Amino acid sequence: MSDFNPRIVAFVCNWCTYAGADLTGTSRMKYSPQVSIIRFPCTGRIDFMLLLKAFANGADGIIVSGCHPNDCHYSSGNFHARRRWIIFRGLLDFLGIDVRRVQFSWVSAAEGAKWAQLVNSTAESIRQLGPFSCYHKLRGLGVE
Amino acid sequence: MARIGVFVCHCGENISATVDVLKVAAAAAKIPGVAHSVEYKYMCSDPGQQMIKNAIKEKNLTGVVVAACSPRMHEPTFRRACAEAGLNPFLCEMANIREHCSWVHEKSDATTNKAIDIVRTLVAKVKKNKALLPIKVPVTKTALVIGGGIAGIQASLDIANTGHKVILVEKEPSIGGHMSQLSETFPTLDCSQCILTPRMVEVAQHPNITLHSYSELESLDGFIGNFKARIRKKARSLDEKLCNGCGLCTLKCPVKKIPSEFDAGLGMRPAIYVPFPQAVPNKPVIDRQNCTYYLKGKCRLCEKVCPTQAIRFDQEDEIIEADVGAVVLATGFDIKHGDFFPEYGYGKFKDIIDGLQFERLASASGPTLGEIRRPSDGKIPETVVFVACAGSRDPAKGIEYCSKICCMYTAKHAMLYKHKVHHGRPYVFYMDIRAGGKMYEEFVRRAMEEDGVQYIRGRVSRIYEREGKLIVKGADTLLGARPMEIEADLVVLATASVANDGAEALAQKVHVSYDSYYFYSEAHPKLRPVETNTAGIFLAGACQAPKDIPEAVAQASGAAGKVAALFSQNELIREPLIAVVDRQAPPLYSTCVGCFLCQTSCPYQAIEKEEIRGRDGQLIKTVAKVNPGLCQGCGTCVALCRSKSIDIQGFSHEQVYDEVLALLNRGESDV
Amino acid sequence: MKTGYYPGCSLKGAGREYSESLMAVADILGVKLPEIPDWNCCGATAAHNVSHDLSLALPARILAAAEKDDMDEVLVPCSACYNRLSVTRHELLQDEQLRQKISGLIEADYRGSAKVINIIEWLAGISDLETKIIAPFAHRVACYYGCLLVRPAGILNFDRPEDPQSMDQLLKKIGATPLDWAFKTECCGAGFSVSRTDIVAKLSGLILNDAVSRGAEAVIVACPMCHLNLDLRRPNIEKHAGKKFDIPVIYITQAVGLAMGIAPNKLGLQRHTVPVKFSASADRSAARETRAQKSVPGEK
Amino acid sequence: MRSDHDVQHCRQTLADLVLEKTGVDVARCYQCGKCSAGCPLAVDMDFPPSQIMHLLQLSDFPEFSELALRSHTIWLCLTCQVCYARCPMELDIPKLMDALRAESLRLQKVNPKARDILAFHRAFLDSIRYTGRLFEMGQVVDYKLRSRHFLQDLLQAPGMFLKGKLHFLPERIRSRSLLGRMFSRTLKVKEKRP
Repeated sequence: MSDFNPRIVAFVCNWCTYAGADLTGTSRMKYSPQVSIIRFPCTGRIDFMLLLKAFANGADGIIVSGCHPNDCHYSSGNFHARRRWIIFRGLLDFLGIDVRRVQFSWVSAAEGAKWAQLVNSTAESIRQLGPFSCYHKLRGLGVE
Repeated sequence: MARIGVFVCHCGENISATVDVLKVAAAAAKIPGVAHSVEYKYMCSDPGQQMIKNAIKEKNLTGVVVAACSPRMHEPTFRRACAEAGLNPFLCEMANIREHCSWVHEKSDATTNKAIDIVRTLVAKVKKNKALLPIKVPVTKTALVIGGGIAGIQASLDIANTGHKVILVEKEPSIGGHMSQLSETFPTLDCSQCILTPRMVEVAQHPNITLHSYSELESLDGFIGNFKARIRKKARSLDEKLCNGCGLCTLKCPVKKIPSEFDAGLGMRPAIYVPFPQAVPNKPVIDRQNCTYYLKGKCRLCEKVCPTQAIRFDQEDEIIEADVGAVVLATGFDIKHGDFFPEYGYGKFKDIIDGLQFERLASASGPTLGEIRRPSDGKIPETVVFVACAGSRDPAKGIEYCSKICCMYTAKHAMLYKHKVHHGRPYVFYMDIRAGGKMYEEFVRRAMEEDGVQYIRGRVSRIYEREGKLIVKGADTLLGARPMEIEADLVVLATASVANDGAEALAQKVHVSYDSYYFYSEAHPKLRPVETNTAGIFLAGACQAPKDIPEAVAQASGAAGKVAALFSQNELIREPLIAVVDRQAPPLYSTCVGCFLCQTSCPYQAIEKEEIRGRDGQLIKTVAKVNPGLCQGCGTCVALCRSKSIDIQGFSHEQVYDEVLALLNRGESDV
Repeated sequence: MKTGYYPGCSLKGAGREYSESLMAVADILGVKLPEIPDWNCCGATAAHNVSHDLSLALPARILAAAEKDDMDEVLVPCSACYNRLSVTRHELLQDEQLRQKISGLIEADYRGSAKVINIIEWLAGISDLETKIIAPFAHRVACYYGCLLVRPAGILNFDRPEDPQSMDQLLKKIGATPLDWAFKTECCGAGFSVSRTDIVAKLSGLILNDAVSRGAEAVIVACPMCHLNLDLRRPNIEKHAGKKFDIPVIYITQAVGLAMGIAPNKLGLQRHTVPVKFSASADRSAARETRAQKSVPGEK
Repeated sequence: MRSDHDVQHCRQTLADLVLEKTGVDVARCYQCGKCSAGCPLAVDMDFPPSQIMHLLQLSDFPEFSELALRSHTIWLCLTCQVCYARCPMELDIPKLMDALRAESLRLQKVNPKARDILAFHRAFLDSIRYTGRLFEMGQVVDYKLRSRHFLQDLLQAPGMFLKGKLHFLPERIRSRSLLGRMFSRTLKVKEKRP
């Protein structure tokens, strides 16, 4: 399993976590390159179908991260995201996706270190879980 | 067919040190739809930007991806460059291969491949970008100021002096607020009325200010630049145009024993009254709860004596509608009253009064004409105990915060008392003295050193009455917390400053957020102290938190500045990254089914109902419509929409789905 | 609805007239007050001064016994006992672990079903009390609540800790004129009546002084400890204060008893150190007078 | 509220102990002095309540926790609850005093001035321990033996007796053995008599 490099997609909000990840960069902290970021205005915008899409297209793990509760740039978007996530978790289970493959978190614009740590710990736990091959088989079957 | 240009930046060594930029540029060139791909040392430099501009023209590109630093850094720069080359700025995206790649990973193929992934992702996105035009919203250049205290007055005058119209709404019969009740003001001890009343008159006479006193906001709809306000003008029972303010009616009114609000209950007023002599407007109002005519159906004495026949018993409330572009909330504060201090007997013993009552006692225009006489028997008190933090910093009483103004006005009260009663003995029980402010500490020192005010460091445990004296049981924590008793003739409690009764209701009317104490919340505690979370609504004075006069005035001028800035252009120009509801040709019109789930999720009340009607005018369907003036582009509605009928420009379904696919599906572009 | 009775040690000894008067009143009201079988001392101040667990175990055992005898509520006239029992019930219902621990100590499962009520709650709960009043207790009285009846308010939530009113209301019912005075809830020295008589003399002196200076004819108490300190300790008080106080200290049940026309000796008034001059008969006339001129100073 | 982190990283102070036993967090006390101002016995105390609180706040200095444990105050406290009723921070000082008394006993640091008070409490408890109820006569005698105040109250005793307030024989309850067990389980620690 050691040579396995998981592909992890991070769905982050523009105001807190994206800025936080920028800070990780400006403070030159290193983290595992398996994670790529996709930018959204707010976690409230993140449509969880996207997560399934990502899995179906070869993602082994996913990070969803936004502003801390009550810090949302749009005052309540992250609460909607959190509520939706709670429901979505049940759906994941139903779809046979190990909930541990999705990491939901809050990273503020000031938490560059937390971002690095989040990425590394997620990468590590996904490495433990191994490649999400069963779902990758869906690719090209028209289900994505 | 898309013709995308990719511009890879070395950022000096910042990117090229760990990412093989040549490889990235080469790989990008192979991505379907990429018509041009180059790398350069400094893309953000003039030659770099020129490079992009030329490419746009020569290769007539339909989209640009700059693979460099974070969009939070240079997106505006490159979008401007594109615009200058005639490409719609919203067709330019940035691939962040510095903060999110070169800086956080070691030099390796993996790092370079990640950079390529990022570029591919953004290329996929930009292919689906649409040319967008900035949103323009017209601005109604009239401001609504709610609250006619010193903050409201200052804001109104400042806005009016920039040449814009102001509507000032005050719920009391006169403007002036709490400041008009004060005797002197710290730290200068100049008379409150002397500095305030000229401002009040200025408001009354200013050509740009329309004053609605004895009025309240009924409702507020609309959005920044385009609010619609409905104002309830409460019935004064008086024709203001006819009334010349002679005051004969107030003299003749048979009902005389009503506790005066202005004198904090220490003085009396008639049923038809002007709150105080310098009131603006100087027109009486009939207090219908206490007027004999309204209670018993006869009297009408005021009507008989009125030389101009201005009394109107049958007058009704009037609703005034006004279009305004901005709102300033300046509703001020109140102090805590009532039976919340049983151990002090506040509200039980006549000679235990609060700060505002002391102001009236000390005021030359007050019920005692400025002589300090205690309410119970009118005697001049020989010993006065002032209790600071009466309710403030007291979780047990439900108020954890510091009321901020008490330390200063208590020192002032003790001083004024000493100035008026030279042989008097003023004692102040305090916990800490918070005198941060220009000349404030000096002022408190003066009270101690020059006026001999005795400060005792400790909180009073109990006050009870014995043979006409008030026994104050305290302790001095600087003397081993030794308990002590003072036989006082008068006790003044610096009761906590709290938000006004109506604060919550008003906040809900105008959709601004407030804290657990009903003080209004600023948009950012440090950087946006006068804005609220609702665009176009600003804060001034103690409705946001306890404040003294200088602070309230400063914030009022700040709010006025914000309003002036808003009114400086005819149209508001905003980034078009907002939600839009799908529209189709008849007979479908829209895929929206009108469930309005989006409406429930929108934090900005930006989603409206639109009725689609046929030529015959009969309703075909009701669908959602986004108000471009209000939408801030968070996209919560987008993720929530069941029929995917609402989408957000700049982060559309097409764009983000393609990003995901592109990121995960390495094509032949991979190395 | 079964109401049990917990007299507590004092009401069997130094405060026996409290119990006697209560019983006399209960007779007239036709209420039965069965004692909790084989009850023990609540531990009073001594226990919680020495061991927290013991201070909980002793009352817990009492309440458990009451529950075993399926009593729905327990009348506890002594404020000290009332306080200990209430606090124990509160603490054990708050903390399951503690409840089990203490249940172990008392070798019985304490559930907390039996409610603890004080004398004022009990009297106020009696609907036809007024109808039994034949000789209104027409005197100006200072109702002395002491500490333990109202504090800690959070746990007892019976009356507000500052300037409480419940006893005053009750005294109004029986024809008395409660005065507004300052020492309603000041401490009398409580558990120090034997060990630190000097302190008791000082504190109790202040209380009597305020009551007398406001023209009270009697101090009404609901606690044998307060009574002990204010009545039995009168010589010490007077010695300490350097002046005489002849104001009597009467249990609330004695006042009610007198108003019901019960003979003073049946209410144990003869047991007081400070002689009590009121008697049911004398009151009848006094009552008439006050009905005639109905404005007594201090009346609200 | 002091965080667990702090507690585990520094050795347990008296303040930590109080927090653990009573849930009263002395860090919340901001020394307003309202408790001392209202305490009926503050004048008789070596440290009024607010100062006890401050001693605890500084109790990682051994000399200060020592002062608190050896103070006369903790034994003078009447548990009249005035401090608690009026504390703006709603700190249960009486409960805290109980905890300090227990600790003071355990470490045998009882203030000599508290001798009589403690003697009385012991006499009281012993009386219940063996009879189940308070036997005032017996207790008073026992107390006098411990405190050696033989003459105090002699004037009152006969009067009380005549008024039928003192009995010469104690009431005994049936479940005395249980009480005996309850006592021995809760009062394990053997302290020297003051």
